[in-house]
Amino acid sequence: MTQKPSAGPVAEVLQGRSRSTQGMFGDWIRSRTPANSWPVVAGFAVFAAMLGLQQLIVPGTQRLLTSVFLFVALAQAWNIIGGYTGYASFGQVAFFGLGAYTVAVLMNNYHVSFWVALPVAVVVGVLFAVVIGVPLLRLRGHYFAIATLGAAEGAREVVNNMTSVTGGGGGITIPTFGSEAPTPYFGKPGFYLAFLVLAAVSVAVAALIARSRFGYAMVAVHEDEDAAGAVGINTTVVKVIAFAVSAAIVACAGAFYAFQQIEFYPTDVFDASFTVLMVIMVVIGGSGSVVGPLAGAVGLELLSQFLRVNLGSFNQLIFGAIIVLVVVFFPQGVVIYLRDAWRTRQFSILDNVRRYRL
Amino acid sequence: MSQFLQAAAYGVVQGGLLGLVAVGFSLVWGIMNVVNFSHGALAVTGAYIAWILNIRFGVDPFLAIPVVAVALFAFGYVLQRGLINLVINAPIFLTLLLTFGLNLVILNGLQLLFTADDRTIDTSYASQSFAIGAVNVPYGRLAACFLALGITVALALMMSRTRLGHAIGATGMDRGAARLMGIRARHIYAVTFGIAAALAGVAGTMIATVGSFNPTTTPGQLTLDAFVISVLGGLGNMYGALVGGLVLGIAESLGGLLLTGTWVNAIAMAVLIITLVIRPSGLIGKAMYGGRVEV
Amino acid sequence: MMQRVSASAMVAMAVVVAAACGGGGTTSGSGSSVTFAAPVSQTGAFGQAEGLYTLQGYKFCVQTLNSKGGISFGGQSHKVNLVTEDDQSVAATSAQIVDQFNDQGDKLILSPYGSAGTTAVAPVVERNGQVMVDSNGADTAIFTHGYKSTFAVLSPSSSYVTSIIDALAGLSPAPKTVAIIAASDGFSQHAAEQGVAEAKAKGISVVPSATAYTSSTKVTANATDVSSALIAIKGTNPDVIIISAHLNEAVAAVKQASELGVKPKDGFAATVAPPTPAFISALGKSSEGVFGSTQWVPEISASDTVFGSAHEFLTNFTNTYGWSAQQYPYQAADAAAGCEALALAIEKAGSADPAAVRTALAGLKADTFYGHIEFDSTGMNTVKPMYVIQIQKSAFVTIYPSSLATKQAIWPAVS
Amino acid sequence: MIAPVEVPSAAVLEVRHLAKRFGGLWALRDVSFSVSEGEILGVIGPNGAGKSTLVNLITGHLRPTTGQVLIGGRDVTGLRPWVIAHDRVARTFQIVKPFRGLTVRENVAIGAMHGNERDRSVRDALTTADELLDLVGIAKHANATPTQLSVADARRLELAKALATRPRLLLIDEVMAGLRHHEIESAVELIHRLRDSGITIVAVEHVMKAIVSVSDRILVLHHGSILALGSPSEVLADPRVIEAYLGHRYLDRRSS
Repeated sequence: MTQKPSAGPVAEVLQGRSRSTQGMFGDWIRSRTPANSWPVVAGFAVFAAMLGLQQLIVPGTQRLLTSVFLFVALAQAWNIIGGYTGYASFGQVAFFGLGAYTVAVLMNNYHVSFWVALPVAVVVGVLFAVVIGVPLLRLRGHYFAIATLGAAEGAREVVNNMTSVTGGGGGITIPTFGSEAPTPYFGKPGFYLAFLVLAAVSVAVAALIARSRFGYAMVAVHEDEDAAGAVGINTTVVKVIAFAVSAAIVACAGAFYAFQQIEFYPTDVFDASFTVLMVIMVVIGGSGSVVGPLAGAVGLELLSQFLRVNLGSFNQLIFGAIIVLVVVFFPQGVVIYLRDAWRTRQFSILDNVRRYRL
Repeated sequence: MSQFLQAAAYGVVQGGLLGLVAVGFSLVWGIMNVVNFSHGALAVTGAYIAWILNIRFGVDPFLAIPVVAVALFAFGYVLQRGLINLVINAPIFLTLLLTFGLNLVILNGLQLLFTADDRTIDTSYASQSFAIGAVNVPYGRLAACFLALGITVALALMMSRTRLGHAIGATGMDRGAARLMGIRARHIYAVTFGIAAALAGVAGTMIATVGSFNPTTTPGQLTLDAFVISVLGGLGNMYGALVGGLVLGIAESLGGLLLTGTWVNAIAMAVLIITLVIRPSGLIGKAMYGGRVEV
Repeated sequence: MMQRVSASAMVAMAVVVAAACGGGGTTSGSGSSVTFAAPVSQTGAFGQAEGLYTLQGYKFCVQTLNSKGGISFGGQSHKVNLVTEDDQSVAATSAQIVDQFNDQGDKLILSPYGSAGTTAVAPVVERNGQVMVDSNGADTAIFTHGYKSTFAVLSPSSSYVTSIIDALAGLSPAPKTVAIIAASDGFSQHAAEQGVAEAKAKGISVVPSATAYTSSTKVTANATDVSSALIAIKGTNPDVIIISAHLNEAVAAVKQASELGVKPKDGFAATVAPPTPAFISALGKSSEGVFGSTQWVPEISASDTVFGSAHEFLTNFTNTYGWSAQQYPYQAADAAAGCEALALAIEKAGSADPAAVRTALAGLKADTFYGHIEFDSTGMNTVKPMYVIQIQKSAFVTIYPSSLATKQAIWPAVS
Repeated sequence: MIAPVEVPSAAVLEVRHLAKRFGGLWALRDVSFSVSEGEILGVIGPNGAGKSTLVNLITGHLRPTTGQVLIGGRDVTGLRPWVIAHDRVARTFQIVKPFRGLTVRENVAIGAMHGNERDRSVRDALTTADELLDLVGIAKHANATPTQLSVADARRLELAKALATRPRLLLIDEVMAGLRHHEIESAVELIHRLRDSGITIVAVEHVMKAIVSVSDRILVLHHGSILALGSPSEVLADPRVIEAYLGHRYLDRRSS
């Protein structure tokens, strides 16, 4: 009764023509369909503009833009695990702190050069992500958020109590003066470049991942893990890798931040408000897209700096009020609102509010 | 040995107070799936109201509780009806951001009104304690512990025995279906948030009576405690907050005895993470509440 | 109208970028005025509290200097212009602000409130060739990195607990045992460390052990629950419990001590907290009799041309900002002294050039309303002593050194 | 019971004494059968008979309480869903589970990318997706989002997504429920074409008419255990099936 498979059209489709078999990385390069390569061009244009801007900036803004670049990198990193994969981590600051302390301990206690300490910091971040990721990524939604928040608070307390190695509550200092500086201090222009490159790399990584096979796997895990498993996606591996990639970027940012700050305490680099700011920037910008977190980071950081400089003791109150208004008027995120509005030509904010109200 | 008993006793009464802080937060989260970042700020608002009543009119904090509860209920009702209802259908983390913005507004508003100094409601009895053998039990925290128990039982009874309770529960389970049954979801959500705000206010009053509070650091600490305890105890069960509070209180108190004081935070987080890994929906929570969320 | 909202959002973004780059306050004028620049905490944990008192101290000093014609050097008198920016009580933001001040040409820096902020700013000042007078950052760690451009007018953290021990040793009956609860931050740990050494020197034993402050009686900085430390002390019944920490821990310790039945035989003492109005408002009656070490008391005899005597400073300051004479924030006095030191150095150097001001500060020896200001090679003012006050009927009463004591200490203080 | 026929090459799917208990309720009790290559096995039974539980146990979405599942002779009991999927086993879900954030075309492409013989690149996967959308007849919705599809089209998307992983065994969980008459016709015709291309199919339905016309053999589940297993005609004639499934009146009318 059983027949040999006939050579009908269906069989031909299902067997699939022989296709190139490079590894996963192979298709990362060819994965972007030529149609939408304008974001790549736009990306390089912005990068070049920022480079040029460095020479002729108004005094006082070099350090401001450096912190904008820092938050662009952090927002993109959070977007990879929170936006694409849908696992909103409240513990990313753990990797930031661990990256910072790895560099500080290596440079201060063991006199290691920054360029050696940086990759070690990234490895430490990734290892911690895998160690806490495997058990915690079984949790979902708010439970995952609170568990990772707990991991971050735990990491801070461990660093806080390892007084002999990390100086604990007394803080730690990276030697940057005279002979005993393992690596000459970059100075303001140096850190401007460092964080600009870090921001560009994190945007590039997010963009590459978005269109790659791995990117689709992350979105599948986000939408429905059972369906993802049914089509052959190893959901555990996808989640842990996304968590580790995000951790790597955040740890790298922490390492540069530590070298820039020179002296800091555990509460500075494990400050939960870093994580909250990352979440706000991604969600208000528009999570699950590349431009969303970018716009969210640049917009919010400039806004908070503007308010801080000009409004003195009212600045945080106004900042809070603005967040409330933006969330109410653009629940799906500003960038996604603009994109949909552009596509459907309906710019009305009121309809947007009505769509989400109870 | 007496140190062990003292630590355990203090852990229990501290746990009761922590349970009181968390019960409102757990209600809002369980029913409306809203993580209320401004829970701590609402509690401190309640504390300031009780403090003013005490300073200006000499009202005892326990007598001020009804006034604080009514004021916070109204404030909570308006917040939900006017603001949070606008984003209920948005992705879950939007309500988190909205309440984060709200927290900044309330927190900075209080700071500008009352300066950032630490305040307390000075009562003759709150910090006194009676001794059973070598163990001292403080009156203030003990009263807060009983209040927490009373409120949790009342809340559980209200949820299971009254029409309002069923309406809240139904709306929490399935908003669409509840509306088909004629339940005015907007009103019910606003009432639920109002109750939670009132509970936060009562907790704030107790915190002010047994300890001190300020508008800048206390709100964040209370919200974090409420978040940890609600998850530890588990959602969807009215007694979850109380159980979570007691477990956390005792763990921190005994932990503080065995290791130095600075390990207390790490212990609390370790207890939380271990519980979640073993029972992903909390000690006595219902599984349904854990997984129904996505960004 | 709504339709245009998103378009205007774009315009707003552009405006924000431009304005944020402008930076607040006026750029430093040349010639006629001298600019003092200070990151201050107007929001966050210190906002509307210690940060506010520091800002008031700086403003009061600049007002007073300008009312006397400003600073005279190079044959002219120059008005002083104070530029401040809110650091949201975040150390990293303080560092960013001082860097931005440098970009705007402001080289004369007054420190933010607190050791954390000052620690973060010190390396920035060093690298930019600015010069900073530290008014409220006492942690000795700041001065161990060989920085040449930071000068602290206030006594270092090492003297906070030692002054209490010395005051206690002078009482009758002098306490034989003390327990020390110390917060985990560097400032509190260093202070406790020196305190234990001083206690040993004065023959006072530390319970439950000399190093307890690093283990069983060590608590997290700014914690509001110190029950674990108190339980560790329970049963050793010390004569005095000393809290080397900040406001939160001191308030929690006093309240929770009665809850846990841990009563010191004679009384409580604490660093930083008791001489601030917030301590009294937080504890009410149970703040009575508590000892506190403070940087400044109005009873000191020194006086100067800017503020006059200590008492004159107190009356003028409290009238300007509405404080009561009995409950004044000593942080404002520290701030005013820091600003005055900078002004004196500029007059001594005869120019506002940071290098000249730095050498002038290094060699400065001045008697002011704040006491004697002189800096050692690392920039610390080890000459000025600390004083100890006791809270009596909700007022700060100076009781140590005895030469300045206005009233006898009520001892034992525990009611 | 019909002993599993030992065919020379191991059966594509073999289930031995499979059982699943949820608390006190036995959803499936001691089920054993095997499916040989190129065969279409229909599985039928009233709601709650354990049909979906059976599918979930085979594809690893549920762990069996007792019993074994063998794919091509290899024991895959208790393995994770994606491991089994890589053994060229694909499935559709009774309640459709599309990736809502993506377009219909991207949904199918994900199957191609991550199925067992992967299309190396996204672009290849997208071209395979287009071909499969043609095959199942929803090519015109390629750029729509799954939520905009009709019930029938959403089921076709599920099918296309499963096919994209190039299965040799396909489990279809109620693809034809709720379809109109002519839609059932085209669905049956499509399933036959899939079988002709070499895919072994287990079709779970509760629409009797659909199952009879598509299956080579039919397995009837009742309260978690096998009531009957045989050719459509045998099963339809079996009094136990009629009595349990179609009720006495149908039995009496037939016999009178």
